[in-house]
Amino acid sequence: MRKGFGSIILDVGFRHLTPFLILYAVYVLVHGHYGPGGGFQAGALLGLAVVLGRVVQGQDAELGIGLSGGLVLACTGALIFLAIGLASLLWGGNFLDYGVLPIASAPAEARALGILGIEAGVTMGVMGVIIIMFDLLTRRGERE
Amino acid sequence: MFDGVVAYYLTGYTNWWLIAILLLIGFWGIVTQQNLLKKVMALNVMQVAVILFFLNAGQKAGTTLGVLRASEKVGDVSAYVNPLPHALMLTAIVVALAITGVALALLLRVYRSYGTLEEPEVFRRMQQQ
Amino acid sequence: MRKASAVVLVVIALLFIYAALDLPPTGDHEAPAAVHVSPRYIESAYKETATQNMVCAVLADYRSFDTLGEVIVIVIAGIAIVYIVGVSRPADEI
Amino acid sequence: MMELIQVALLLIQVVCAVIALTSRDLMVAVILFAAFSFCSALLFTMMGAVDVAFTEAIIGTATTVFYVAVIYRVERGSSK
Amino acid sequence: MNTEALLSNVPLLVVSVSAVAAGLILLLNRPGLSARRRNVRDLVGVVAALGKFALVLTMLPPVLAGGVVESAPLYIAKDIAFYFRVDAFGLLFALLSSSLWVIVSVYSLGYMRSLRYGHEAGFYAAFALSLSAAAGIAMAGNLLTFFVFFEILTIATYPLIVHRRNKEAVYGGREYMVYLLIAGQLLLIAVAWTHFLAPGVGFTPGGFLAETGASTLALQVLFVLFILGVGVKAAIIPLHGWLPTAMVAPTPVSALLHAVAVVKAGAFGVVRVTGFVFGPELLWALGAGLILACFAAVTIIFASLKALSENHLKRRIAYSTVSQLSYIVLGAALASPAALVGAMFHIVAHGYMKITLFMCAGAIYATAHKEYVSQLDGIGRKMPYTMGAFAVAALAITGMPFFAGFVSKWNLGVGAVEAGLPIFIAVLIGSAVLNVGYFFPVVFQAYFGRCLEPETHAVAAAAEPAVPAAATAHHNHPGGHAGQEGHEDQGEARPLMLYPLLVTAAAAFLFGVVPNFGMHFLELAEIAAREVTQGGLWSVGGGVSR
Amino acid sequence: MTAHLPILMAIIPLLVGMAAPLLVLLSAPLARGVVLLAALATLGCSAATLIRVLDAGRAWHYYLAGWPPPWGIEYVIDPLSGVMTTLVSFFALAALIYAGPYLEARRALEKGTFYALFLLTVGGLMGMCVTGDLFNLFVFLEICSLAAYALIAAGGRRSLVAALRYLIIGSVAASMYLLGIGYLYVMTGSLNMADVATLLPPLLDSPAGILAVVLIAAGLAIKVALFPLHGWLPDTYSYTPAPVLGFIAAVMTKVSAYALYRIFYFVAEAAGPVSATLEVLGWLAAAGILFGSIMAIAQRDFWRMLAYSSVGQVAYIILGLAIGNSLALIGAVLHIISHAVVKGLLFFIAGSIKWQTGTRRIADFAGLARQMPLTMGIFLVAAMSMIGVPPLIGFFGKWYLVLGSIEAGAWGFVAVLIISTLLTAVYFFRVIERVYELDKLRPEIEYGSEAQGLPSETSETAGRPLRVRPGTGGRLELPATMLVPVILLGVSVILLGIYNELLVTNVIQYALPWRLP
Repeated sequence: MRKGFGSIILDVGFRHLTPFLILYAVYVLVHGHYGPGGGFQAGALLGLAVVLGRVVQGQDAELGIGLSGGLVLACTGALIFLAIGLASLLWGGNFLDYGVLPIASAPAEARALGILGIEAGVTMGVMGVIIIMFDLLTRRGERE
Repeated sequence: MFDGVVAYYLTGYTNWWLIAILLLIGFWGIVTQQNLLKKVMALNVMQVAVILFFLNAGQKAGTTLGVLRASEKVGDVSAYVNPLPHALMLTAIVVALAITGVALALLLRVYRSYGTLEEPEVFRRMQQQ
Repeated sequence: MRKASAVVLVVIALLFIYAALDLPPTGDHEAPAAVHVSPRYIESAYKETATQNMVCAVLADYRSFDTLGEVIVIVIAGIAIVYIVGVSRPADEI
Repeated sequence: MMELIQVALLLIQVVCAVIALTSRDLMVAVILFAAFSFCSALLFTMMGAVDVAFTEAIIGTATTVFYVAVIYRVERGSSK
Repeated sequence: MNTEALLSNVPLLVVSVSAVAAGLILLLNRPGLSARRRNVRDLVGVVAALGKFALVLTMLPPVLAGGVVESAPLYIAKDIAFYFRVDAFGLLFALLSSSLWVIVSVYSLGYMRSLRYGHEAGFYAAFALSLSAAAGIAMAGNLLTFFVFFEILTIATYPLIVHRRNKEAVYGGREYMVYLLIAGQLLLIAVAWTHFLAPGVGFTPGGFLAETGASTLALQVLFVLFILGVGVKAAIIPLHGWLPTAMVAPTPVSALLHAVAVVKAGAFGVVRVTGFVFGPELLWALGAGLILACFAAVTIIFASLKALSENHLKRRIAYSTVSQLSYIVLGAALASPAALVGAMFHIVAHGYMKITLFMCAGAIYATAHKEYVSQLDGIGRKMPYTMGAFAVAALAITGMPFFAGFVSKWNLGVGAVEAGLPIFIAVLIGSAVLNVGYFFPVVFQAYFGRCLEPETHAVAAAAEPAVPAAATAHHNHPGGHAGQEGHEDQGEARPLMLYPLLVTAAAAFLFGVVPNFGMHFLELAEIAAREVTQGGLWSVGGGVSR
Repeated sequence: MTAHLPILMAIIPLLVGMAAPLLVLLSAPLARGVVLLAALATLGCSAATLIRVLDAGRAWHYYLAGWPPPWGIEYVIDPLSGVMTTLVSFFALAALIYAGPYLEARRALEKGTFYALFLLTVGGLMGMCVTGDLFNLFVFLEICSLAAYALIAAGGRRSLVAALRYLIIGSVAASMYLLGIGYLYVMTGSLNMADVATLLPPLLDSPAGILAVVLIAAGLAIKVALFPLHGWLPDTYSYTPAPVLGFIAAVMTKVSAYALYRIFYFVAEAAGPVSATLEVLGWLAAAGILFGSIMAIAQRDFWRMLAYSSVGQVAYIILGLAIGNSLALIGAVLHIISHAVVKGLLFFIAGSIKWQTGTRRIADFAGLARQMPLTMGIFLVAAMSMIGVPPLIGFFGKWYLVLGSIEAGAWGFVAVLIISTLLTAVYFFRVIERVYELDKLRPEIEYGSEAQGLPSETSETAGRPLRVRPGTGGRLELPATMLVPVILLGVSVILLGIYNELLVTNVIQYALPWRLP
């Protein structure tokens, strides 16, 4: 996708579409507690938003996330998840036992927040991976 | 539409049967297709069949999706679908995506190395080198 | 060969279909899967996790470790693709 | 009624899968596979698994994009 | 049994001394070693041999007093101890192997330095390891321990056999491995099966399988497995194929294979199996005793005939070994008290006699580069001491009175009568005649070569006058260091080779006159035989008569 | 923190694996240090857990996220899983040390992704060993498989095809396993192993139960590379980079065999269709033992020979499971350990040979004993253990298997075990002869005489010139970092053999299913 499908209409369309896409992704993430959706879907949407940018504007449009950027994003996402799990060890619970985290008054509330936290981690991870996958699968490679 | 035993089996078991057939189509594709990309695709079909199997197991007739209505604090077991298979299958589906991604990456490099995706041809060219 | 594999496939299909008769019918409220473990999720997911979406509660709390595995699998896929495609290395090495 | 729709969708899936796996043009295969994936998402919804359906819809898109990306890089034909 | 068990770590030490020596030798080795460090490396083996011999000797008094030395340092498998139990019979073999190791290690220094084969460190290390295994076999107190050392011995001798690394050596090595690995696996089944029938039972004088209540058929199959397992090492006739092929090895190795370690371990194993696992009674109740005795008799005669037709000196001695070993098997099969004494003593006697013969052959090869009997014309004039020792050993092997071979053969004969099968005496006599037939031409040719053809036994007998001369020469030897230089000019073997073989020749004579000299071999054999037969005389006719 | 040892030993590799690509952006040596430290910590955690479990005398249940078992996921560490995790983490450490020189000249990105994938494989295997949940087992199976596919693909262009084929076959296997779990779930409504074990017995003897058992068995048998389903193994093992291969060959198939053991004996209680399936597996294993050994003899490539040897040796474990009495199960577990140690060692040695001389054909091995005496000495020990020479560890695995077969009256299996030992000896002695140049005809040596003093040792240094890889500075032996794991494993082959009884009575004894005495 070195060149992209860029035309003025697509370009403008993309510019106007992307904020809504990102907004929707955040909504999906946050609304996961109350309806269908969650971290994975949000991450995939965000990733696809970037991919859309690549398709429209060509691969030179890095949009701030290159190969190592994607990798860092993906690993950080997973690390957030793990860190939240390990944090509950510090407060005396078992691994991933968010109920003990001192972030809300009731254990159930703490659990809800914990779920949100790890969903955020999942979002980052999935977003990074989708970008990496698209970038590398479309990268032009020479015969070996 | 149907009555009695026939209806019982058709409504209760057709899903299981078709899922089994879908699974076997995937398996057949992996065994007989020579194009590596199609093998990966057949693998996807198989994985979807397994996912369908679990989700079908979680169905309960006349229930609604697994989100509590805002008014309820304690769910009614007979009113909501079994959420466990859904959670499991979310994991399985993501695993399937991961596998597909890695498979496609390998596929791409196999193509760059051997110039073809037909398995017998790849083997032939491997022998030549 | 092709015929033989087709025959084998049909036999396996018949086995699956026969074995399926042993399973509870679709939509059965009395199926083991519907009565054994899952009722707790439906009944007390909100009480225990303050989350209305019980799938989300199961996914990210009751079985959050599976989800951790899921995230790790997908990140592995990313790292693996970088390792396979993104890193250039000599063509033949072991 | 719901059961019949499920059965119909499953049948469509079976047909899609068979055609996708036997077509000679990989692009055709991918497009049919996208249809297959869409049917799956519909079916998941009917089975009450909206979350899974949502995910499948997104993943179906992503997978299709990846497949197309790869097919751009390789030859489209398939021996069978 | 009123034997007294003495707990001690000596057996473990005995085994580990040579294993540690093997490790040290390998560690001290590196390419381009200076002469001094080479000497240090080579001395390790000799020192270890002496140390080991001393350690074994310390166990002699308690065992002679009717006790056993026991040691069970650890469990080697579930419910099975790694168990050493040094009884009279085990000590006999341990004494034999450790005393001969001292001699052979000195000899091999001389031999290996004469013939530059290279890879000496590996050679000495494998040698030491083999001796470790032999000592382990001698002192093993149960079947699994026995098996462990039996297999170590197989593997440790392989590098020795292929040491020369030419085609014959490698083929010989392959054949050796094929025979012995298959045998080892059969023995493994037998050991495992026995463990299943009688869990955790060690060697018991008089056998322990009779009490297990296993069916006759099962016991018969088990016996066949055991005999196939240990019989390959003992070279009973259909299983002997590897032994002549393995003659390609350097001579100290042949000496080791034949006199000390491998085949002796096999023969030792046969006695252990018949006397301490099955027991004489069960052996004959199964009908196995007679069959085994017949196989032994056939082996004795057939191998002697083969030896007659061999021209290669070492191969001739090798067939002699095949024949002589079956004396031990015969004694074990007859299983009457005297036969067992004969069999056990023959392990010792044959050890000393055969090692002398091999060392002589090696000395001839290393000094004069002669391998074939037909090349030996007149060599006795060049190497009088060597050939003298050869003559002594040959005489001893034929069973001449006042030589070691006689003691064992006499006892075997008595044993055959005791068992009610005097027919086997004929086998002993026939074999003695054949022994004369294949050894004395060699001696005769060596001293009177070119003058006479070694065709008939009568002529061979005429060579006997040479023997006392050689024997006297030996008796002069302790004070005869000064004369050594002169002999070397005339082509006598290097002192490092000569002294050992003179010592063993002297021993072959000495044990004929005073069988209990020094190490009480005959007494040990008698104690062991008494234990096995439980003081009673068992006859083919019916049961034990005490 | 000791209360969380079971989870720490699975999480530390995952955590550091995820952090490795980030750490490597900071500093590559730092990343290596942290990674090695993590492997060490994992080993420490699993050893400590094992000791604690043995002291307590009962399994250690750890509830993840604090939810009790049928609803949440639990970790169960009993002596068997403790042994497996210790084994896995030990090999992880050894392979990471061994991998040092391989990675020296690589770009940072490759180093980081390598460490990540490697540690994630380790984490996946650890999770598989300790989990008490059927679905969680699947997830961790996929974690370790997926990371392993990528690692395998780094061995050159042939390895790409091998990896892709392994990926497809492996994913089919995982899908079959998942479907089997699905059947169990539909029949019992639970995914927890202990819970399923209590619910399953009355339901098992039905068509669906049989199908579930067969699917799980087939899925895991593919992962174990049991005879007719072994197709992926030889190619994969032939083209994988050595440090990875040493690890994968050592533990990956073993952990799958362990999963099979756990599900068949602890979840499904070897009865009904399970025992019938086990019997079939037993005969397949017997065929596989012979097939693997014979194919190994036919190979000219050392790595491929070892790969086929693996096909044969892994089947020993399944044979032990199939016989199923306590002795045979001890044999199977001991053989898991013994084959892991020995095969890992052999692949490390194969990699060393390739590293040092650039060859992997047996025909080119002449003179290696002069070039790398220490490594080849250890190779001898490993080969002897593989053949089954006492008192090395390899013998005792076979010893218990033979005892178990005799107890079960399965004389056919006894014969197979014996024949396989001989075949193993054939293919290893072929290599040994080559390595020590026994099959090369040498000119007859001149007789020396004493007059020239001691004979020189020219014959030990003459012969074909040594082939040394450029850049090793003419060093004969390996770099120390590669030699250390090799020596470590070589010593453990001997020590484990001599002290195997301690292992059996103190650990493996307690790893048998509860219904056995």
